[in-house]
Amino acid sequence: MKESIIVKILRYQPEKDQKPHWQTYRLDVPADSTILDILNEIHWNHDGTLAYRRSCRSAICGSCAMKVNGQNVLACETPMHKFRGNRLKIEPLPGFPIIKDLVVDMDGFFDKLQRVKPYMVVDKPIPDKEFLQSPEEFSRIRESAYCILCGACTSSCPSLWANENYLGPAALLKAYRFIFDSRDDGTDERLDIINDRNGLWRCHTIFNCMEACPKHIDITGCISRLKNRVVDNSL
Amino acid sequence: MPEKNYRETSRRGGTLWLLQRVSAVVIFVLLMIHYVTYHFIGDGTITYDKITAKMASPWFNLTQILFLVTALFHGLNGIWMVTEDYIHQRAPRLLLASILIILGLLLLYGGTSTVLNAGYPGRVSQ
Amino acid sequence: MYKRRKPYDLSYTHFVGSWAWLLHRLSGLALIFYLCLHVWVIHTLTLGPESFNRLMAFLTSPLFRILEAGLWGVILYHAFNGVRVIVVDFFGGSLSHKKLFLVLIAVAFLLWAAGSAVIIGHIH
Amino acid sequence: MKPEEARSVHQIDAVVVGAGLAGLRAALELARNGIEVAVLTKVYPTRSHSGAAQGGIAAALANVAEDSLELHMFDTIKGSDYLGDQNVIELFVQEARKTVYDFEHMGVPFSRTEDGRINQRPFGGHSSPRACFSADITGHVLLHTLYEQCVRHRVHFYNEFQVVSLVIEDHVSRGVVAWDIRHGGLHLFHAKAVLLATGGYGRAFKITSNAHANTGDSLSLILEAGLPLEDMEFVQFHPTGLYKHGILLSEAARGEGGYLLNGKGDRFMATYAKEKMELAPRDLVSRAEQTEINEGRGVDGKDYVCLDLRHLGREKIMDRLPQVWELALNYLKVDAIEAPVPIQPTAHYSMGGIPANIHTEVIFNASGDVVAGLYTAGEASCLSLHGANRLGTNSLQDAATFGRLAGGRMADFIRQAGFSSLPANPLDRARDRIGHLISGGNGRERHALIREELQQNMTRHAGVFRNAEGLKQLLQTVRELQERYRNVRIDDVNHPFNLDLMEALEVGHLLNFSEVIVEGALVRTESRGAHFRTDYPKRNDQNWLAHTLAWKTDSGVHLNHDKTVVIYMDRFPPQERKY
Repeated sequence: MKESIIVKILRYQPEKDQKPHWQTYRLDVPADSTILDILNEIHWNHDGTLAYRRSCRSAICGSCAMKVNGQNVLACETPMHKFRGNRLKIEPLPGFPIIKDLVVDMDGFFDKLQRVKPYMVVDKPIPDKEFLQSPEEFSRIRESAYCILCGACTSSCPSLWANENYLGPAALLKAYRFIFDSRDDGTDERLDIINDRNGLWRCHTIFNCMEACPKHIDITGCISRLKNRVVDNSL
Repeated sequence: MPEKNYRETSRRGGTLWLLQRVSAVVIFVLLMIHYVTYHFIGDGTITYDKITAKMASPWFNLTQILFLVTALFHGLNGIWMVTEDYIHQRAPRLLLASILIILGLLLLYGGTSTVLNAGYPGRVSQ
Repeated sequence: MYKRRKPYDLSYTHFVGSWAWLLHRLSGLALIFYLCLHVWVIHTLTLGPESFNRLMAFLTSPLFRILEAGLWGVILYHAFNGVRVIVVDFFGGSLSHKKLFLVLIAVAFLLWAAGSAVIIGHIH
Repeated sequence: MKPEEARSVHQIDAVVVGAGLAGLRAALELARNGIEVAVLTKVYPTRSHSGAAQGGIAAALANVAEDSLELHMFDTIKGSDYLGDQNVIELFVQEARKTVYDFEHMGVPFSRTEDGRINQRPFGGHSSPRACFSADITGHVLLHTLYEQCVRHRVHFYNEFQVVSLVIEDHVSRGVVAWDIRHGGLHLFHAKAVLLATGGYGRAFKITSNAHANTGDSLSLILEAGLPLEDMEFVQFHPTGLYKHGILLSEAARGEGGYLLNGKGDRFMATYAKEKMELAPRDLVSRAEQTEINEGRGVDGKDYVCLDLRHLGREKIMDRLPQVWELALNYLKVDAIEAPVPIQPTAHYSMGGIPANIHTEVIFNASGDVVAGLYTAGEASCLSLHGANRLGTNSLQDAATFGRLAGGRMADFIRQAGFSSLPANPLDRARDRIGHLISGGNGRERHALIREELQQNMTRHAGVFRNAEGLKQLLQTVRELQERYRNVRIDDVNHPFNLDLMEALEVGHLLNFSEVIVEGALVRTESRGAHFRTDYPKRNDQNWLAHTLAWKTDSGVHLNHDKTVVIYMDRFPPQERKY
């Protein structure tokens, strides 16, 4: 069963456009199409010049985050029927520079991630087998390990829009992932890094990140725990 | 690997964040008391005599000054937090911080002097 | 590369959290402005009863009573959303922040209605 | 800029193509050895499809039940239907534990037992709970942890670089040529050692669990370089692909106790594998499902059966299988807590690939002569660890372990080798290919349509069940599509982020090696592991206990079955495979 839809896409072709502009496509697609299915349909059968990122199409690789009808989603897991009226408005992630069409520059995003020492630091001797960690200790970091680095959260944050140097929710969540890992020895240094004008304190509990997160991670909760940890440490 | 330094080291963030919340709680309590006593009990008119009568109590004055201090801090720090989001250069930030501090001191002086001077009926000419 | 410069993306659908935050900021700015006025007005106490009472008579006119009811609303919003922020920050309320918002704003609304009734009732 | 000149030439000790588990693990090993290494990836490292692996990574840690290396080895050999090289399998099981502990020390968040050790769950074909896991995101956490460690060890990442040709002359690897997707333009990487770790090629099929990026690029490039591929006819179909989408529902769903139901509501696996039931190996379960569907016992007479998790209860589903639950809900609107989930077999894993010896060195003939400086690991490779069928959770282990070993081997090689000289015009091939696609000429064909046709035909004729007639027809189709591909014209003629160009290149690769898959399947007149011929339903050890090597020549595919399988006759002689 097919349905007619109207799709507006923010296009930007660096070799000919001064700035982005809207282009409208009208097409018939199966009723159970996802946003990615629709982009593929346009790209494969109508307009090969459309550029976007995609890979796994099962919501785990994090390539296809974009803004659809006013909110950041993963195109691959979002059915068009999430939005009423068969009208779609698709834009690249806000807050990031546009490379082409729906493809944004993620370098700054990954760069910020690297600022928080996103790897386990171990000072203690390495055992022959595994480090022991209780199920409770594991469950503290489990949710934060689900992050797929799609950028939907950081891009949705008004603090980032206002200040491009803000670390953003994804990097803070990554810091959380290690700070609350019972095996890690780099906590103090990491806390010191995020205790910064462009770090923790730009989070104003706006919750856009949690609305955008395709993995439904309690990002704001994690950041709040980080704030308390920093304050506890300095008291 | 691109090495851009995003850091603007300032360890005041946590202190200001915590004080903003502590002051909020203080203000919440004082303000509710203030509203009940001034606006909801009685006929709603506020006169010189009523106020100066209350100001005879040093305890009352203390709460008024506490309220003034916390509210000024909370409000001006609030402005500071908002502008920190949008103003990123050092110079305008310093300027703004100075303005906020001077404004705070002026208001603190004005408010405190009101409370202290108006609190003694003897000083008021009949 | 095209770099977009927007300090706030108005087209980003507003969710409960971002509305709450936006209104919190706006109400906060309004309140600090009011606080300045308030300190200035109360300062007339030092000028003696006549000028103070004259000013008070002016400020208790019906128009100002209505403004006062509005002020009471702004204060309640800022205060009760502030409670929500504190619950999120210190009591693990992040997952129930929307419910919290509804409940607290409902309470604030009731208080506003009751308070405003008293304030408007003072109009003679 | 015109593609005629290279945008830049990089000279670097080691180049790793592909940033999945194998590629990153090798890069990390190289970096730990102090070797400068460049990782080229079509996507971003954390977007690689290793991250989609859910269930676990196999290692006989014996943390929750008794286990041994011998048992892991036997399970893998039996799973491979005796086509796996037993010396490789032996090395694999020996190194597996070290690989897992090393991961744990790097910070991988594993699910834990009550006493704080790495938790393990049962998996298809394994006779002991051997799958070390992290909820149902095992691949994801391994991939991210490796990326983190690579960042820490200053690995040079070239993100969104698509390799367009290999520079190999006189059986010596000299580097690779890659297209910078983001800016456009060719880059020449002159390297002492190159690792090909580009993963699988599930995108040759219509119903597949694989990502859009899984187009087996390096396999096609190997063929072009005049080198052979091995055992390409063995493609694993995973039993639990989400109906119509093919998206993978982890085998962990069955490991945790999920049932498979046919249209009548029966647990049909009782007919096919009485003892192991749902936990029989994947080839067997997929065939069972397909048989149920073909014989009209699919649900509502349609082409699917169901995965039933309801009896596990909400708590267990949400704790152990949250991703499975969410995928079913998002794509099929089925709440797995309350209803069975429609599933069908989906193309999942390629056992075959680039032939390599036990040291991950690429070989170019049946006697095992190596291409100097060229290595391969992970799904792209065929060390013949998995033989004719892979066991679940052995793939993450394969990629990680042989990635690690490849890195070490490359480091040793690099220390004693110099840079081999480049040929006169190393860019020619890449430049021609891209120039041809971008200028287009008078072509009218759309690559997407060609790919679609290829995928549908591959799924139909080279899927779970195969026969001579279908395969011959398919071969014809593939050749016709190859003809049509010559006239492909792309819409986008600009250089920055040209998705159209990327996809056109990929379709060319798919067509290139699909012919090898089909030809290999047609010639192998037996059924073994994942390769099932309805016209030859029995395994035939007498004639076919041998690896397939396949070259592309001007006159078509050239096959050779001289490469023997390494079997320890005294320990693991071939026997009938029953579960």
